[in-house]
Amino acid sequence: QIKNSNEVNIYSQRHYEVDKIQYKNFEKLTGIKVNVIKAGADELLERLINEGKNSPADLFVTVDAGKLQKGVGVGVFQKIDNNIINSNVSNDLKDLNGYWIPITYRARLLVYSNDRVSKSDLSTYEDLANPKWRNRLLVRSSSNAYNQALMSSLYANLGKKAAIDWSTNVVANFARDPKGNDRDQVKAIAAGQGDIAIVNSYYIGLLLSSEKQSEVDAGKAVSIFFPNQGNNERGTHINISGFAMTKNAPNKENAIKLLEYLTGIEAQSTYVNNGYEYPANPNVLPSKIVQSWGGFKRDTLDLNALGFFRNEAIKVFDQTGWK
Amino acid sequence: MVNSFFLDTNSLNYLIDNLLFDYSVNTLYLVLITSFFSLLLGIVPAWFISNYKFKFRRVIDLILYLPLAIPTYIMAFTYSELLSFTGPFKIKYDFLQIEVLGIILSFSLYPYIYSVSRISFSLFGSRYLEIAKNLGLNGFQTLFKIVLPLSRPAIFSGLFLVIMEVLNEYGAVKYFGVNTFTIGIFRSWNSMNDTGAAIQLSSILLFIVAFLFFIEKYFHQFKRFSFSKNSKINTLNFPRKRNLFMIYIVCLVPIILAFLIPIIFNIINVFSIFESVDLDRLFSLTFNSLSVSLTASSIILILSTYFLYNEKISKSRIYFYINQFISLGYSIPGAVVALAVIIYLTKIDEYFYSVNLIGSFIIYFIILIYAYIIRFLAVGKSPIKSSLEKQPESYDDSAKNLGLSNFKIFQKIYFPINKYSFFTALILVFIDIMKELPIILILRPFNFDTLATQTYEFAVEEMIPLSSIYSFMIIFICSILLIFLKNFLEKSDVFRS
Amino acid sequence: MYLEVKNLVKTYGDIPVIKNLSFSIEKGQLISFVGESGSGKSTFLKCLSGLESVNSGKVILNNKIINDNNLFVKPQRRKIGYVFQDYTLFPHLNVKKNICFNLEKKYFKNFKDLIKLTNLNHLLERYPHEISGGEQQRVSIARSIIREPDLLLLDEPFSNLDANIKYSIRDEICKIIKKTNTTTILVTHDINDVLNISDKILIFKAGIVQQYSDPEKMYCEPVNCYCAEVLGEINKFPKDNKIYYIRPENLRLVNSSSNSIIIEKCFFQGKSYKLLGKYENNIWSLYSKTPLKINSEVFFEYSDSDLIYFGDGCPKFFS
Amino acid sequence: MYLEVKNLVKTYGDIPVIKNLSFSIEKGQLISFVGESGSGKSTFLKCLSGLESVNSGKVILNNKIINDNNLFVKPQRRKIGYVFQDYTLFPHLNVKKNICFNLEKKYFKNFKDLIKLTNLNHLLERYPHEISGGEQQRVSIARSIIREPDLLLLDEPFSNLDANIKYSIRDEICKIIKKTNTTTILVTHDINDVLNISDKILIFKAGIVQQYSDPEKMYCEPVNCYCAEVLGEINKFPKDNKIYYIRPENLRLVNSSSNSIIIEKCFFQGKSYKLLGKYENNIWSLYSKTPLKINSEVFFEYSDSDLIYFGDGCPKFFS
Ligand SMILES: Nc1ncnc2c1ncn2[C@@H]1O[C@H](COP(=O)(O)OP(=O)(O)OP(=O)(O)O)[C@@H](O)[C@H]1O
Ligand SMILES: Nc1ncnc2c1ncn2[C@@H]1O[C@H](COP(=O)(O)OP(=O)(O)OP(=O)(O)O)[C@@H](O)[C@H]1O
Ligand SMILES: [Mg+2]
Ligand SMILES: [Mg+2]
Repeated sequence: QIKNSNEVNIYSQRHYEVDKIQYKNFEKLTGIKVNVIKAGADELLERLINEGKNSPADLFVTVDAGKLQKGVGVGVFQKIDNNIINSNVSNDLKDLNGYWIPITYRARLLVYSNDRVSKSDLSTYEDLANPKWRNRLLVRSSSNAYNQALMSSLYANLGKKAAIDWSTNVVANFARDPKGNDRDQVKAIAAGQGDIAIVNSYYIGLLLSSEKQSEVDAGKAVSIFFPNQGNNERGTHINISGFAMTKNAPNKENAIKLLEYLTGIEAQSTYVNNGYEYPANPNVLPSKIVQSWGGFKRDTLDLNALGFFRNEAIKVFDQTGWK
Repeated sequence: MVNSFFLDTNSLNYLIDNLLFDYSVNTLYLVLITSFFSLLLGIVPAWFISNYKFKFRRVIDLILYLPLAIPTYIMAFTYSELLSFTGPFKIKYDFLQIEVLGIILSFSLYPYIYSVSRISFSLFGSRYLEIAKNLGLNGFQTLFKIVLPLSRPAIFSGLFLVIMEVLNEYGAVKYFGVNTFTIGIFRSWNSMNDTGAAIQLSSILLFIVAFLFFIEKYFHQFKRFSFSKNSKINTLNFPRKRNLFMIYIVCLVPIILAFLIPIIFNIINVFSIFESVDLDRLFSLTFNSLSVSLTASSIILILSTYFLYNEKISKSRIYFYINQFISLGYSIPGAVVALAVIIYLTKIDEYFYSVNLIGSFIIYFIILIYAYIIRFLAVGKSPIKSSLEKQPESYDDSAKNLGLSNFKIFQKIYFPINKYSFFTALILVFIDIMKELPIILILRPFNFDTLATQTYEFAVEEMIPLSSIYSFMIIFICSILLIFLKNFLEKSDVFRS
Repeated sequence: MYLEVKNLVKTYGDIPVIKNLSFSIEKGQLISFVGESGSGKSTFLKCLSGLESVNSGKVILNNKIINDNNLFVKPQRRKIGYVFQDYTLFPHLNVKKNICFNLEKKYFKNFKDLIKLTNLNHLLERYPHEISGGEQQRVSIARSIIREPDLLLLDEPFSNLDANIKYSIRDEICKIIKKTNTTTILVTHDINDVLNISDKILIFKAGIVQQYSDPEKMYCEPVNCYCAEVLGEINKFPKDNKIYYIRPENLRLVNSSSNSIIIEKCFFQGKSYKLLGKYENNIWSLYSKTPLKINSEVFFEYSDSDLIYFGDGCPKFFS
Repeated sequence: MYLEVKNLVKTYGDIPVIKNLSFSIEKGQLISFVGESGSGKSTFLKCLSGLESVNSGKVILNNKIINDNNLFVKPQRRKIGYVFQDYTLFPHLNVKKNICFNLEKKYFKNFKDLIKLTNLNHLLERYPHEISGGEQQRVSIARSIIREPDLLLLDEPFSNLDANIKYSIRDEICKIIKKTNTTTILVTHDINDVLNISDKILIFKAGIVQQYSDPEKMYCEPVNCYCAEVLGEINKFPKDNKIYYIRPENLRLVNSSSNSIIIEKCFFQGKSYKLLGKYENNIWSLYSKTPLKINSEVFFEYSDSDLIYFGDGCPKFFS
């Protein structure tokens, strides 16, 4: 394997425009060229596994801690232990085992119709099982990784039986069969098909800043609610975007440099200003729109649990008929 | 791949116990709906275009191929947008999911049927139609009793492509929340981390398809048609006023629903983001797309021609079986093909990976093309096959008797006569690869983006407008190529419409 | 008048094929349509059946106009049986299904007899590419006769059949035609068929009808030398500064006479030997019971009543 | 021996078509291959040209084995001219290009003569679908003759041609064949052609050769009644408890004799009238110069030397 000191190779599940900007800035700063292949997390992991020690990849980045855990499980990553990086990111977002580095995170929260729901009706994820939401709840299909992560967190926090009961009742509350993406759930509220929905935080930002008036209207028709914020409650479910270093990374130093850069103040500001994610670096504030939603308490569950319990979560979905 | 097939996988048992039935029922239903509408949208216009002369016939003919260039997930997004509350009609009604999905899928898939039907209908000479008329069959009876039975193998091969596409469909199906077999495959792979189960599921799929395939062939082989010499041209008639109206309606329905609406939707989106388009990037993506598609589709054209021509002229059955076998690649989900290729190649030669970036670029480019060949040979074969089988055996008997080598027979007889189908095959494969997704995502070299990947990246982040310029570019390039080849063909084709 | 064709004109692009065709047929008659290869016989049949459009003219079948300048009855409605010259069969149907294709129930009763007549019994399950040329032709004949058409068009229906089966089919078809009183137009190159079975003969050349009358009249009193030649060999006989014609069978070979011919060729023809020789610069045919040596001289007699005279124009008329 | 076929066997699946075929041809001879429709004539020609594989047997052309159990010379290498029964032309080439298709330079010199012979001059630029059946057939003939093949196979080459052009082409082909000394196998149903131009006749039935000899011998001394029937009409003549056969032309009509026939039918045939009548339960044919009334009685004489006797088995041999 020829080591090429001027490069760093990334397998990326993230394909946002902001990433391009970050890598360009990094290149300007250090002269290290960033090469990227973008595809689904599982496909990339599979490619890593099969390429084995011949893999050209240095870093793997995904938007789901569960996938990082999966990679750790099959042994394709190595630990990262670097002071700068460690000091850059919030402690509660870090991997306890030191395999992966979070760079941003997003919350899976509730949105509700401004007209038909009052904020006081909302409280926790668990409360979504309440029959008062019958035919009012909107959510996308269980094939979606964000829903799977949410269910994993519930499973980890509450246990199997509670998860099944919850899912059963939630399915009973569905306003329609799951379909569409997160934006569509918000639009459906606007259309009056349902009253509350489970969505990712940054989609609201995207809707509100859309070029289309109709989408902005839809975004304005709903409000955001962070569940499980009460005193003895665990906080809102979050998930991270994070990097891991491959076991045989050919350009390890460059990779470390990149991670140092990406968790630093400058790059973290770039992330938040070009999207609606929350920064992993506690010293950086989210974007204006995101700030306007207010702060919230994060679920402090070990994010690896999102991977550990993924299988069980799927079974819960299937068993309870969440399509 | 093979090894993992024998792994004991818990989740497979789990899947079979809990979901397989649901998956199968959904899949079957979706396949039925899509097939029905694809046949309807493909055959009927092809029949009119092949038989009647009317204004705008050539333009309509051209446009009828183009919906193939619109990826199914774009089609799905477009229609769900149109039919949603935030769409122009502010529709509050929640449409049936699976039925609507089936129809929408048929919008992008019917060109497979249209293209083979066109070839088939314009190839068997007017003699059969004359006899049918003389024996008292009216237009519709002729269609059902003569034209369709004679085109059955051709249409079946188009239908095969449609069915395979539905079986492999992921984006649109997931978006519509319909749990099909492929969703099951990805679920067990992506979510349950069980590659073994995924492979077993797709093997089951493969076996079912292969089984259906061989059943059809088995019944079919007794009826291997041998067309009589079809030197009679199939003349175009002027339709009567009443029929003309119907013809326009029938041709315009797919054009409006499957092409105009999505393309207008697309163009509106393009305008809304036009200032932010990075033209340099657009051109480099276009160049990448073109280089992949042209390379792969040319190779596929050559290979499928080679195998089919050999089947045609050799009286042994070997090529027949080879051809059946290589078509099966189309029934394997693209992602599985891609991974299989990686596994296979890494096992063969580690040298592949021990080179620098440019080397690995070339190697991955080759791997990519290789995967495309495995997957899309069936698409290339379908039109060629339906054309070759219309040629009576007496052509190659005569040619052999006149001393032509097999290659020359191809060059001087079969190529000129079947030219139209070769170009159709090229177009179909080209378009398919232009918009292809899972394989290019996994197998592409570093920093290699194409129009399709860029479209997908925006689309998957629910930023359809931003993706529109790239999907528009795909359609645009396909149209240009289509117009170019069609003109070229029509100039040089003297003996057939 | 059962079938009446009036001033029919048909061109392919600029090429006139039928310049002006008018004739009529009584119900139940069998007409032979005779003409050179490429003279437009098949084209005419196609026009009759409605498969080719005519440029102008009128076709009346059974007192109903089926084609004129305003009206065009679709081929599907004409109920005209047509055996095509290339006897195309549907490749996806076996022999039986080809014959019974789109057949009304009431005609199934004819099936058995026709199969027997055309000797196709052992082939019913075969597909067209699995049977011989003559067998295909027979299937094609059976297919059009089984549905008892109002008008039957036969375009070289026997061209690929051996003599035995041909005679039996031909005679049988004649019987069927007479029994069912089916009007028939037969296109054939076999003069034997023409003379044997037709009620009337139509000789067609250069886009127009040359002669239309019954076989004996046609043979014995042809209107021009073309018609004379079509129905059998004829020798050109210059005499008294006029050009007469005489049929070879009217020349009697004798031991000596004032007329003699030097033999140039001698063919065995079964029933007799055919001699070719020169008589005043014209090649003549003659028949002889016995073979004769080449270059030997033969003498012949004739009776003046057998001489045919067309006027002076004819020999140049068609060359 | 120029062409030698030894023990050739050909089956389609289970159906035997050629059971055992052996014969040989001298260089330059023209052989007529005669048999019923569906008897396997075309199949045999296809086997010779290599387009169908044989089950077993040996074919030797010009002292070179071209087909036996071990060897199979590709059809492309055989240089055998073949006019197919369905005269297939290439649809994308015009007449001229069809004829000159894959033609070596040295044969272009034949082009003009052949075009004139086949009378295709005005059609050279037309495509196959724009010419008539007979014209297509002529193109097909020209295409195979132009390249001066080692062996010429003609499968019903004249079936769609009118008498005039047929005779001129036939005689011209004969001339060419004789001049170039081309060995030829002709499949035809026209007995006139067979008797006129062939050096030898091969009669084929039920998968085997029935008789193989020259025309006169075949006509006058057929080995069995099938062969006798093929070459011309023959009447069954029971006499002295034996069954004899006699050709109709050997029956002389006389004013009175001990042999008489009641006329049942009378056809005009140009040269003569053909009579059908009953003689001791057998339908007989006779020829007469004049027409005779139906149900009238005619008397005939014959000479014993014209009686043909095949032994007792024959009448039942083929029914
Ligand atoms: N589609 C066409 N375009 C132009 N010319 C044509 C077309 N079809 C036939 N012809 C010409 O019209 C003439 C008559 O053709 P037709 O088939 O009627 O002849 P035919 O009398 O049936 O001859 P044959 O006895 O050879 O079958 C021929 O000279 C032929 O070349
Ligand atoms: N592909 C085939 N499969 C099965 N049987 C066939 C096939 N081709 C021909 N036959 C049969 O073989 C026999 C001989 O066919 P062939 O074409 O050689 O006859 P032929 O002597 O040329 O007859 P014709 O004078 O009618 O053309 C026929 O009975 C036919 O039905
Ligand atoms: Mg004709
Ligand atoms: Mg034959």
